[in-house]
Amino acid sequence: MKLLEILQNIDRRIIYLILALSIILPLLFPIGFPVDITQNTQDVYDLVDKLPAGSVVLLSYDWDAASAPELLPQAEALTRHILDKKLKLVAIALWNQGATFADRVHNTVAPEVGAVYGEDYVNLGYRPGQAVVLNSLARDIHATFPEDVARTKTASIPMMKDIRSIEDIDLVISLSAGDPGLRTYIEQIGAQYPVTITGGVTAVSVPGMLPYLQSGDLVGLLAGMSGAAEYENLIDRPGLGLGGMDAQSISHLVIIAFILIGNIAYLAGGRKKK
Amino acid sequence: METVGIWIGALCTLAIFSFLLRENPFFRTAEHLFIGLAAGLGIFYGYQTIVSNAWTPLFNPDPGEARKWFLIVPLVLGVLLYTRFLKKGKWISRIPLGFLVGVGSALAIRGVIGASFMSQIVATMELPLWHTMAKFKIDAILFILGVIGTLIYFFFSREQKGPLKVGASIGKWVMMLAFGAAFGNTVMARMSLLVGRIYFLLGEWLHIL
Amino acid sequence: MLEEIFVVNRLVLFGITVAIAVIMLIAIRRAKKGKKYFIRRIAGLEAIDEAVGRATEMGRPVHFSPGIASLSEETAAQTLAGLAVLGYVARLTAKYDTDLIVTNRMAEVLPITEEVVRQSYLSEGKPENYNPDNIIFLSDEQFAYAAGCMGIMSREKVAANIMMGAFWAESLIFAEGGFVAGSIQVAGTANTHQLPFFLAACDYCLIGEELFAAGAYLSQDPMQVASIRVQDIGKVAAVLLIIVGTIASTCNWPVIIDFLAKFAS
Amino acid sequence: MRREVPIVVTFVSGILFLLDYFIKIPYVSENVVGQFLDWAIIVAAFALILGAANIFRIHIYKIVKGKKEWWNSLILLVAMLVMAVVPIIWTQQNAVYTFLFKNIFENLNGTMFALLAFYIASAAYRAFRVRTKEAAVLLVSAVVVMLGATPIGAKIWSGFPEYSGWLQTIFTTAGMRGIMIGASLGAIVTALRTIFGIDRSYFGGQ
Repeated sequence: MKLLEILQNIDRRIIYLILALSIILPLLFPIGFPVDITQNTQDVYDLVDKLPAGSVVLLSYDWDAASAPELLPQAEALTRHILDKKLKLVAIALWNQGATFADRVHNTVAPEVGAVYGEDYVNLGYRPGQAVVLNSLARDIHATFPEDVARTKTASIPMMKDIRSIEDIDLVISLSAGDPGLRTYIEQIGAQYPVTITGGVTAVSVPGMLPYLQSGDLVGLLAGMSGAAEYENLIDRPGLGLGGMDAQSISHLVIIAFILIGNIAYLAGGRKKK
Repeated sequence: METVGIWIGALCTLAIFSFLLRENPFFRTAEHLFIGLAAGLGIFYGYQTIVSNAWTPLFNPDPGEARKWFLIVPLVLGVLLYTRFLKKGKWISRIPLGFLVGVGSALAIRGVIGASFMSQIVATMELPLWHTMAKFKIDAILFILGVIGTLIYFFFSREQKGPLKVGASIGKWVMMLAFGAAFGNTVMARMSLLVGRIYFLLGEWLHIL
Repeated sequence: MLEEIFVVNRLVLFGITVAIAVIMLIAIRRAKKGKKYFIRRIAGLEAIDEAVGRATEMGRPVHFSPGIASLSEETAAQTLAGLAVLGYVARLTAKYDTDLIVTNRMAEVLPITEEVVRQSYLSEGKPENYNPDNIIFLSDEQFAYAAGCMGIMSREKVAANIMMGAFWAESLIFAEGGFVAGSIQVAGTANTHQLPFFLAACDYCLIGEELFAAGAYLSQDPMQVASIRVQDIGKVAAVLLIIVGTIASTCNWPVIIDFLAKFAS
Repeated sequence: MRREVPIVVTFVSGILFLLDYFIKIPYVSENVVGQFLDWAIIVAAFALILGAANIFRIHIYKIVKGKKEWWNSLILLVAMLVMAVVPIIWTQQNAVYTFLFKNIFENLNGTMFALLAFYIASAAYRAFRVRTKEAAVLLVSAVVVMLGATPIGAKIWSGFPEYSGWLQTIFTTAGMRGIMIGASLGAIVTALRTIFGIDRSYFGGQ
């Protein structure tokens, strides 16, 4: 009974410490668990991979700094794949911080694959209005985004000459941490226009997206950090996502252990009467 | 400059983490700083949009572009939003607000009715009863019962008795399984955030990674 | 002919929208004229009775939070439902002479919570027991509010912790704080992503629309009651459609699916 | 007048956008609707600044009155001003803006939510109990999904990813779909109430 009592009364700070260690140690001493590719990630990869060179992809940054550990690696992996395949990339944002992250991803990836701003990719930035923005850009991208983030006229950007409305876009990818985001794209763009919609979300949002996957309104889905890790595997460029997976494994075990310990003590200690 | 930035970042991170021990002045200052910066971003993007989407096409159109006179309307509407700070003219701010809310409500219906309502019903009824969706032959039956049960759980116009009670009970257990999965996913998401923070502290700041 | 006026593939959706609008307008009109629509009592309200009862037995206070949303966001409906539940809780605490502490995060919600609680005490005939000092505005910052609540729960040894409204990330902090203080916890929110934590840490939890139904049941506001009725009709239609459609699909009878593919896609 | 005008504006703009989706209205669908969308973006931009204006008002008041910890309000306002003015003058690619965003803003925002990892850990240990049958089912399903989602789960038992996938494909999807259909009806009803001017909570309960 002594052990049970101790187990029942571990200090909050010790719990915090154990959790921190369960993430720090695997980062310091990587174990290298193999990452399996799930079908949803494979579907996203195939969609991008099968597009012929010169096709236009709209990549929407619908997240903030709080979700960067999950969605930044996804954005990097996708951008690398898109530019590598010589597709045209149009980045926009439905969350205002997204526009800054788009710049950052472009600055990292573009020089490596030799992509040129204005010819291969462009960052049109953020506009407020949520669903309004999507309906507006579907009709006329140039009127919705008259300037890019550097205040160059959209009309004067070479690649944008032929990209004027949703008809000119071959694939929509929304990386989203909530609303407005992937769901807004499915409801406002997918329901109205024939373009295929795919995306990546934080793990929290995954359950809410599953019905759309089953109904076919959404094709493929990257799920949080593990989705990013799988995509990095597929394009053969290990990055932040893969690096974090060992820590994920161990910290999950720790959480499960906490639930078990708490409940064993609870059940053995006699449940309190209701 | 980069080192300075990383040190500032580390201090910010630690100030927020200090909340774990107790609420304290450092945390409060950091929280205020955060709200200030976020509000600043809002001002910037609001301004940027007004200039690029309204002011320039109205007052400085490119040579060869037609001047878009109509854009005077949203500019006026936008300014009217600020009458809410007046004592007397407060109600005027409800006119532009009404415009936004009207358009927003209509777009909400347009979006929801197709993809989130009808399409979800159709995708359920398309399934034949005897059909393997993931693993077993009875998957489709379980699935359809799950959807119907959940709907019955949220049916409030009758007492839950007889078949309604059975249906609601199926719905309840299916939702518990669903929320369990949601729980697991949320743990994953939060751990990812912590991984991100520890990457920053140990890698970029202390260089031990 | 049809093609010239209507977007043909959305014809059924148009019909549904019109039907919902018409039924809703009729239902609201009738409710305003005094028609009583039946809404069943949500089981969670019994859990609230039990929680307040236990607090009374132990002679310790009840804590109530109406969520952290304001009244001018999309989530305002949840706050309103939470306030309706607050009225119910306050009537119970007035009846049993138990202390009730209400914390607020939104300054604009504060006067409304004060009014709701005062009215409840008045209707129970105990206006003198209403203590305005127990309706507390903590902070408009999310985590500062959460920290303040935790402090109150442990200092005042709250015996029942009732949380009804829109909650976000702080739900976890609350639920744990209440559990550690040894309270019975009843929660309710329509923010689906927070429900798992409430379900795991609370004794009873109103799931999603149950919160709205509880609010409508308690307030008997014609607009809310009528809306619940309209949604229920919609749900019955959805269930029937699924059943008929599934039978048709199983029998390889594609008429319905083909019809919907043509007029509702 | 004060009551009617806003309600009429809401009704007209709402009905117009709703009908435009279902009916081809000559001239209006091609020209007016697109125009209104452009307008809405601009008004939304003003509304974005409105939020900041509100914060500005509250904190100016705190500073002027010398309220408790007024210096925090001062820090807030300075941060707000710098974060707004710098990119307005030099665009978001300016070095000062990037510095503030990357080093201060991102770290504050990221850490705020990373706190939750710790809270989950401590709640897992102290609060998540199999108090009811419902909670038991929920926690078992949670554990299966957690093990299914991480590489280590597959190492322990190859069934974890499989059953986690099955659980999510069937039950999570079914449950979420039921909730989604119900919530959609709720959203439609709420939106219709707003358009018809029956529900005025958007105007601050007046």
